Amino acid sequence: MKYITTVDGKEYLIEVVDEKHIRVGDRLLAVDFESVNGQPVFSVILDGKSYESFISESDEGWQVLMRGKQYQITVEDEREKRLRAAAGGGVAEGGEFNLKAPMPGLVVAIPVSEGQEIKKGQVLIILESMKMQNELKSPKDGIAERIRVKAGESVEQKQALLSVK
Amino acid sequence: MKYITTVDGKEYLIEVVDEKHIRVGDRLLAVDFESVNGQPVFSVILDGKSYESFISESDEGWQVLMRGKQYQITVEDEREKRLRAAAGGGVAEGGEFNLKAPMPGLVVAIPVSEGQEIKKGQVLIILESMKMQNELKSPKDGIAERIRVKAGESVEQKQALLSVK
Amino acid sequence: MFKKVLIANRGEIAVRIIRACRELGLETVAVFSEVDRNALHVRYADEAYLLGPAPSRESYLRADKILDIAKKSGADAIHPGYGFLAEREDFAAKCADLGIAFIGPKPSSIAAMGDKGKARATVIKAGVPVVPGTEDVGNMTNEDLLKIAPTIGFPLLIKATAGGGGKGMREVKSIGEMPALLESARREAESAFGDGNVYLEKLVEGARHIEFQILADSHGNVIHLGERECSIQRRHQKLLEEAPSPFMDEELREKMGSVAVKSAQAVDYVNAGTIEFLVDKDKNFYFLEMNTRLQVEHPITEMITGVDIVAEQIRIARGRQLSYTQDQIKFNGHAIECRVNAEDPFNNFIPSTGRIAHSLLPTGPGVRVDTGVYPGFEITPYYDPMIAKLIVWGETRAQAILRMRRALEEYRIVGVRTNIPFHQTLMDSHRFMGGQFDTRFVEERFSMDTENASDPNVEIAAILATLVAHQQTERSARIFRPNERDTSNWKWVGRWERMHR
Amino acid sequence: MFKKVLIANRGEIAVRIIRACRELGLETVAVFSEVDRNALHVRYADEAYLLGPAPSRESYLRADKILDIAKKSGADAIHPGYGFLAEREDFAAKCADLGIAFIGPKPSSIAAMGDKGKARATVIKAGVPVVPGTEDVGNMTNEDLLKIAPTIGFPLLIKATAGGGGKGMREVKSIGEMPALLESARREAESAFGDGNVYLEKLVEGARHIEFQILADSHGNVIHLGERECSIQRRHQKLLEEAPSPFMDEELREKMGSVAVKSAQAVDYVNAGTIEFLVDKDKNFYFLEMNTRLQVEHPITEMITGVDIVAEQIRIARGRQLSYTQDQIKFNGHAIECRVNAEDPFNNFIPSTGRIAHSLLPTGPGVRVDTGVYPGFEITPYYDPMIAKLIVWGETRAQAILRMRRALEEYRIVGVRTNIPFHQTLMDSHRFMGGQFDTRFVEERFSMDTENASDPNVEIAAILATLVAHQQTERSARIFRPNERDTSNWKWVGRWERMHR
Repeated sequence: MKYITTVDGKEYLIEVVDEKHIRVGDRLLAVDFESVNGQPVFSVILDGKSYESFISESDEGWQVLMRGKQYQITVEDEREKRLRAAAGGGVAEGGEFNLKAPMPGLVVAIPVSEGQEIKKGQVLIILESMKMQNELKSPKDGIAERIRVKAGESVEQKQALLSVK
Repeated sequence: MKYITTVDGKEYLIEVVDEKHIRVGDRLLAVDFESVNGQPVFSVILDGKSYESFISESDEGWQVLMRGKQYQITVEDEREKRLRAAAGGGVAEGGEFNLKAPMPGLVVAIPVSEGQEIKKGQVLIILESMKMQNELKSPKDGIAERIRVKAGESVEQKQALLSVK
Repeated sequence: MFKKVLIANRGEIAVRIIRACRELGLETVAVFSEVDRNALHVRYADEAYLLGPAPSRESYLRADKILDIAKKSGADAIHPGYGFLAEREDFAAKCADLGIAFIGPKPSSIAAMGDKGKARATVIKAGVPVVPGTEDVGNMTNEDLLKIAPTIGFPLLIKATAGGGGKGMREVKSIGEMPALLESARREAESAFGDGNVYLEKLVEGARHIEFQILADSHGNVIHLGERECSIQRRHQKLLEEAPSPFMDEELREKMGSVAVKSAQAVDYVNAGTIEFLVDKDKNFYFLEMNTRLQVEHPITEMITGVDIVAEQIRIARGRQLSYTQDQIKFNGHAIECRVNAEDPFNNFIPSTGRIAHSLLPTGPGVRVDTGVYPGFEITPYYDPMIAKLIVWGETRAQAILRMRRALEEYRIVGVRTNIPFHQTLMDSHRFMGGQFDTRFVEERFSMDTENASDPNVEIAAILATLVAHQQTERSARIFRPNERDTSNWKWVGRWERMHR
Repeated sequence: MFKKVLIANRGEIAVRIIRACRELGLETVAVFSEVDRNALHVRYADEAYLLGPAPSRESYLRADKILDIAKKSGADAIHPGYGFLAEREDFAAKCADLGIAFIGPKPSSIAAMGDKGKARATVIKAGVPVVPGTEDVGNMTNEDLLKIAPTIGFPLLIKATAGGGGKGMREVKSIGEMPALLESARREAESAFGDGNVYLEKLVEGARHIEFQILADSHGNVIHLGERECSIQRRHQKLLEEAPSPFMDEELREKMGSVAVKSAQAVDYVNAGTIEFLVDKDKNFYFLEMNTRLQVEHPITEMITGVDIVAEQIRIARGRQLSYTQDQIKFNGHAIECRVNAEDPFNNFIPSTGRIAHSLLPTGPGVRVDTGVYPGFEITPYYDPMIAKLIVWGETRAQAILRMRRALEEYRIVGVRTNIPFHQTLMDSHRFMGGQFDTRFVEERFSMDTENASDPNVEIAAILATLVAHQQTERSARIFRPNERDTSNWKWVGRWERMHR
């Protein structure tokens, strides 16, 4: 199986040859790949070099945490890549921003109201979690819409809070 | 549910009253009982006192390991107790001893042969495991029978090795 | 002499105190909230009692319930740890009323140092230098503060009078932004301490935060155990501490140490306490505040002095003399502590909650971990995000940094995000290695962004992600051929579950 | 100066060595057998190479393969750890031939000390007292030995000439039982070392086993780091070590220390080594043997001296001078090490294997754990049963014992049986606390049997067993009502699996 793997805009062609070999570009590498104790922690020995990494999947692709650094990676097989190219390529930019609670917590204040004009960086909601007040800011200019929570309310992680259109 | 629990010949009458209470003899105790992380490690708070213990089941009943001591315990409900009493009581004594491998290993030597008379404490098999040679001895006098392994053979844990009748 | 100690706290510090008690042959009583039933301090204590629901004010802040439990269990001493009730004069006073030894200072010392305004006034009288700021005690209105601000000069800090740990603290660059910041500081202080009073303090630029550990017994002996460097902060929260400070010299240590001792004496201090100073680049130092309790970062002092500070606290509370004179305190080597918080350093340090699925502690020579969590334990949003302290000792600062690097790399926590990568990046920072930093360093001159261009591990990361993605694809393909039970039972059941839920 | 170190070992000692290398900025190469793919040393090293199947002689004893891997990976140094190839003269010599630095002594020193007969002869020449025994070198027949035995006197010990760690050692009380014991000693020695030669030694009664740690550089400097008390043994296997020895006084330490240094000098020793002595109740001491390698119990010496012995080994192998002179070695406090073995102390200490399901390490002040295992790792029957070393430091011996008690109580390992309860019982023993023991103590005057009559925890144990039994009964009753999915998914799948297998 061949994959096109992208990190920070740079593409790597990686072919999984068999259980013990991969090809990166035109180099064939011996690979010994294990998950540690059924956890999303992976130990890999690549031509004798030993690496260990925490790997998780998110909406944006794969996150690889290794030796104190985090890499945001997309992996596509050839078919997916062709399909995406046919569809015109590129992820939709702009559009609506849906603020979700990044952690469970208590809504302390909502310093904006529906229909209000919002500047990029403006505080939308103050959420208290682990004794800290966290200011959740808007990543874009727009209009505040669909405020779904009230001050004093407890929210779950990933709960929709409001939108900026 | 009422239980008769025996440790070293001493009986305790223990009633599980409900999820939060037990009665030991005639004392009612508040109990908060949890397994730790789904493991056979149990945390119990008994009228405020906190205990933690590793508990496993064996052929002879329950083994409770707590604060560096191990207790061998049998737990019977009233019906079981009555049945055992009706059956004449007491566990069968004497009889045949079936030597099973206490751990995986390599049979180094079998210094006895079938039909041979065995004294209590006599070495039946020498088993090598973890770089140590372990002498497996007979707990009783008798005759060696059904030797199922040969020197040089690898054995699994609990594999039947031989019997003393 | 008391025999049974109630620990009015949770987490790693409760575990730390239970350990000290156990090593001294004292019985221990834990208290816990509903979400902490399986916490380590409950498992390790001799006795454990439920306080109430998860929120602190319904559990760990319920002084009344805690005192009831002390009476019920026969505890004749209480150790408050840090946070929660540790610096509450009324709680210490109630303990005294009930004949329970409070393992900490006298209520009057807590009162004198607890209100930051009063504390400043007290030490000024004793001749200790302070940062310029509002000298008035509490209850100042926003109008008062806005009027005084220009006389102190900008930038300045709004600080909670009842404060600590950076809560209710705001930095003000100009008068224009001050009203909004006063609002938010008061709101946070109110929520954290039940007291919205704030005061102003000049912001000393390029300053280091250096503190001195004090021990004082009830026989009038006061000693200091040297300094801790605490300038590595983010949002006024300490992230890393080290001892000794790379900025310190013997002369300054002696001068600041004796001022620290003098500050403690000014309030008749007994037990362990910490005097915090700001030190500017010219080595002028200013009293900042006194923490009248055990400090989070006490272990680094223990590592370089060999003094068990919690054991010494208990000794003092039992009315005994200090085990050491000032002359007997010798400093050996260098210690660093990294606070491991459940937060995502790649995502603006937002708190992370969840169940710890797997954990592997760094161990070996010169490494100590103080923690209250373990695999299977749930990190909830109710309390402080600090889940562990990783402490190392080395013969020199360079050796300690190298050791911390290898310990951070070994530490695995799966289930919540942690700031371990932040500490790893910090350990690789040339400025940190060179000791060139102040309290603004992390926020202003430090970045988690890595330059991938020169990073040889980018390709490795790409390969790893590809292997995991490939494995996932293979697995989902196999789900539809369940008869091929070619893998372990466990995996098979896992697949079965995925199919049927 | 080498830059990449191959660690020709596994388990906790491989991890220990990797840590030292990493802290010195050296690259590391691990080697592993098929069952050790997921071992910690493989996970922590920079590189890792498969040696072969599980049995040692097909993996960790394959000197040829290890040297090939060194060449392939570009490793320019090899650390052998202890056991396996650590005391093999031929291996050290081959490293030298290939230009690979062997982090250990010269082949000639290994040879001189490795054969116990030669070693005795060598140190006798240097004026060091030895235990009376056969002076002849190897190859003695059973007839020879049976003839000489009465001249040495009973009880005596049969020992393997190539031996170490109590393997191939037998105690003989009378001439009658000697032939059978010679047989079994030779068999075990043959199996452990590939050499069935044995010799005889008088058994010193009431003896303590005390050893001195030596460091020697290639510039002729030789120092000792004081003694370790190793009398707590079972079947000649050390179980617990402490430093300093409670039996030692300053005068004896100086005398034995200088004899230890002399013994090392007698074989031109370079690198770390240990001189083992027997000391009788009148403080007469006899040279027993020299271990020409890093010792399992080296951490207790590190704890009381602050010297990182593995780092010092590497420094020496790089041709540098020792970091310390004898005068700079100061002893501070007391350290104890408990060897945690996978064996059942309640069932004649039989080895226990299995997968570590859960583990909770003791941490906090003064505690160090050196281990190579973690939750999810499988303990196999192929290697040594030691899975961890628990080391504590205290200001005094009493404090160290109390700390060890609390650390042992905190330590949880689920999945294999361990001898932790043995150590707990030992820590409660009055004789141990009083320092009144010799090498026979564990076997002759110590018992795991508890007197339940006076044990307040019997009733608690009964209650706990009842609660678990009750829970099990309730659960099995519920299996037949699977529609009530009232518990977690995970539990439900577990039950589903039980029903269908």
